[in-house]
Amino acid sequence: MRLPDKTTRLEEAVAHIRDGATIMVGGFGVPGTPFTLIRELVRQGQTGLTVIKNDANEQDMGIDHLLVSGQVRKLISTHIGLNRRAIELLNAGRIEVEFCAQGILAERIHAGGAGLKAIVTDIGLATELTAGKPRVEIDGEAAVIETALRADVALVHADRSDVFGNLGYAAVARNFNPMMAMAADRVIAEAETVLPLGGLAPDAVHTPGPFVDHVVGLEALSEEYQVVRR
Amino acid sequence: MRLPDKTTRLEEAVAHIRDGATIMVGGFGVPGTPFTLIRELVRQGQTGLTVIKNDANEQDMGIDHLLVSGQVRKLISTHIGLNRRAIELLNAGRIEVEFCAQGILAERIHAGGAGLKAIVTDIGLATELTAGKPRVEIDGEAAVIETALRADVALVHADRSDVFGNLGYAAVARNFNPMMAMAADRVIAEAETVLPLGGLAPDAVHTPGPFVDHVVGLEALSEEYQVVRR
Amino acid sequence: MVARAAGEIAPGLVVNLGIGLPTRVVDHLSSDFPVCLHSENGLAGIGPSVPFEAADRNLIDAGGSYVSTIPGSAFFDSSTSFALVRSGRLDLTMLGAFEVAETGDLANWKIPGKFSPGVGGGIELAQKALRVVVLSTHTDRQGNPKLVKTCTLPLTARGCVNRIITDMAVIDVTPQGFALRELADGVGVREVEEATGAPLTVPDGDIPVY
Amino acid sequence: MVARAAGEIAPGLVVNLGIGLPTRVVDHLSSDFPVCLHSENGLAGIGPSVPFEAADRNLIDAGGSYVSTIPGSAFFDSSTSFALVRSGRLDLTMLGAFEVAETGDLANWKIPGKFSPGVGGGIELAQKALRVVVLSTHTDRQGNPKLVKTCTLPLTARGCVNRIITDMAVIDVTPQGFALRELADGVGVREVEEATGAPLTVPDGDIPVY
Repeated sequence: MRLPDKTTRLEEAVAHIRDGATIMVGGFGVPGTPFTLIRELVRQGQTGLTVIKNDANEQDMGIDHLLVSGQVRKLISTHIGLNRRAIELLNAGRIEVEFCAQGILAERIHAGGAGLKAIVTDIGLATELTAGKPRVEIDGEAAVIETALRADVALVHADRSDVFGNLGYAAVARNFNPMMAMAADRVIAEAETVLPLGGLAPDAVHTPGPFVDHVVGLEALSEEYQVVRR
Repeated sequence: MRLPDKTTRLEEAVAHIRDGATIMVGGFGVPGTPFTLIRELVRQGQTGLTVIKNDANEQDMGIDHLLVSGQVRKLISTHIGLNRRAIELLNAGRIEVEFCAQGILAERIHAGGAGLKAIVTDIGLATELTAGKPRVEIDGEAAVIETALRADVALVHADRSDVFGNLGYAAVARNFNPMMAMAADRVIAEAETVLPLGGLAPDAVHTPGPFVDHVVGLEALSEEYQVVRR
Repeated sequence: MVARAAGEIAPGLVVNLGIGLPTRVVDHLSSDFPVCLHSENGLAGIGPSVPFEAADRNLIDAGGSYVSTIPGSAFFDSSTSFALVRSGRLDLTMLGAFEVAETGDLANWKIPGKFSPGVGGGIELAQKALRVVVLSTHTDRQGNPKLVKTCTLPLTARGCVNRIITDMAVIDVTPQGFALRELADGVGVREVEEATGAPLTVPDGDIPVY
Repeated sequence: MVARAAGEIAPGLVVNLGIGLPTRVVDHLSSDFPVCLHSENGLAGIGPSVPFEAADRNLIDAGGSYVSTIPGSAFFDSSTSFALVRSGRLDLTMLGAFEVAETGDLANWKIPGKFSPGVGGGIELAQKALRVVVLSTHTDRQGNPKLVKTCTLPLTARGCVNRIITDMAVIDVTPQGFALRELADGVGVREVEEATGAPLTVPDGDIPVY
């Protein structure tokens, strides 16, 4: 038995995204955002996308490019406060934004990756974020049903990958990437280093290879990946 | 800032378990079963326990000792077929056994550790395992609500731990341990090696220290931990 | 029959081989064959079995056999392991059966009156693997057919079985019920029909033999 | 006020310091103080902040500041990070506020009419931390009280606030409503009462000053 090689060219991997697709994009701020995959998606120009991402990056970075190019119909996110342009587009009615509590977004994606239908939680019961969502009682206490989230394609950023798609993340660049890498019909991982089979110790793997469809090696890291001076 | 030391003597750690407690016990077969913590629990003799564990180990191993000693009132498990004595005790009505699909047990414990109320799944809809559980429709499809599981105390086995309780597991000894180590009010980890702070790389931690209350270093590994000749 | 079952494993798949007969399918794959074997206790990329003397106490498969890793293997927890099963990442599972109905219903975990020790991960494998192949004798020890119109035993999952490989034949579950695809060497169509408890669609012309 | 807030952190706790004022509380802890600081983007055991020149591009806190690790730090994903928050493992969080009601209701994420950029992890921190301390000016920029009988702004969580530390006083939320505990240096009881939009229980005798 030998594990297959999933290394794929950038253009080819991203070409699997269709107009109207729902895509998950890893990252929390800069760390873990797959800037190279996003740039290629901007270049290819698929439209009508629903994007699930923790935040909207900052202006001129990451998914802001997708917002500017008009490729995004809807954004499911937890906080877009660092991107003034995203706020303007939302206010102008040019994108729809659905907000979700951050950890509940993580668990809805986990549930999607785990093949569950939904989770039940009391988070946000006092807030408008749960308005209109179905309620249920668990042990006599009120709770809300939050449906699982899945995507057609997930774009994740890894520090390291072997050719089978076993992934390792660096520091807090992990964030939403592991859950997203389990919750999409097609998972595309960009990796700063691509290792041969056996290059990652089996107990040091953060995302197991069977969840990953394409490994795209990064030849250079653009300015977007670097330390941001504020 | 400095992280606190949670190393605890075996007797003292296990003494936190009360009569009537619900306890989770890690392990899938031999790997990952905290044999030393279980032996101490047998020695201390707390009774009326509800035990949540993937399997019932084998005769004269692991939680079989707790069954024989009559300390267990109820077992929540996925499969007890390798322990003939557990089957006899069940047939004799001396213990109650609640069966759960294996991955759903894992997710119910994950949900408990994640502070959720329940998960919603279509697993087991055709089986008696979901009989009597509340149904709900998600996107027009039938599903069952499986409540989250938490315990008073979780007993887990780690290959390595630092004194703060950051844990690392060996090979398939991981299994249910990471979920259980998040889903109990008090988590007791036995570890084959106890390292100083900094002994585990931050991105090689399988269970983060904030979830763990007590670290018990193992001085020697009993026969139960060894390779079983079948 | 086990060798025939190995033919179900196309290159590149993620496969879970159930306890018992299915486990032995791996012996019929070449060491260079590109496949990822999954074990529900937390391993993707199972390597060859290991004898007692060379075993790692922390490295068993879900059936309790000592196994090894191969380059690219990964360990993970039980939540992740079944996430893989339930979310459509398990291309194929091979399972045993007590009964398979012509609708694809599977019963393989409990016989009422006899004690059942629990289903383990069986429901999830049957219900969620993208393809379910049953590997079983054609009849039970009393000679009763295991392929039936309707299961009488408690179900594992509904409509989940795609193909049955037995000591007599390869039979697919189709919208029209059971369809004969191949015959074991030396077995005739009439024999298979008599050993099957539901109507069997038999193709025109030559039937491949394995 | 920030120094006083640091006094809330007992040895051995797991603590999340919200964005803004609360983040600065860490400057008032000694480098040897036993505490585990948590950042919701996936870090337990936050070390000192790091200047731009020495920053690791993959090591920020949830507010976007470059930070460091300490011996025993651990990285984890967002699911695990909020599992810690929601399951009772976060002993204390310090948050900002627009309004705190005498029932402990908190509003700190949205002002209707103004745009809100989303709540991030704020609901979960407020609703599930074992102890919630609000760190805030006593009144808003227009001089209106932030401590009120009933919140008029959209709630973050109900009945979650245990204590409020302001530039004027330390006030606890009790079953009887707001209770004055301490006064800032140079501030009188009458001043605090006038700046508070709900009844304030004032203790007999000397009131500690910070």
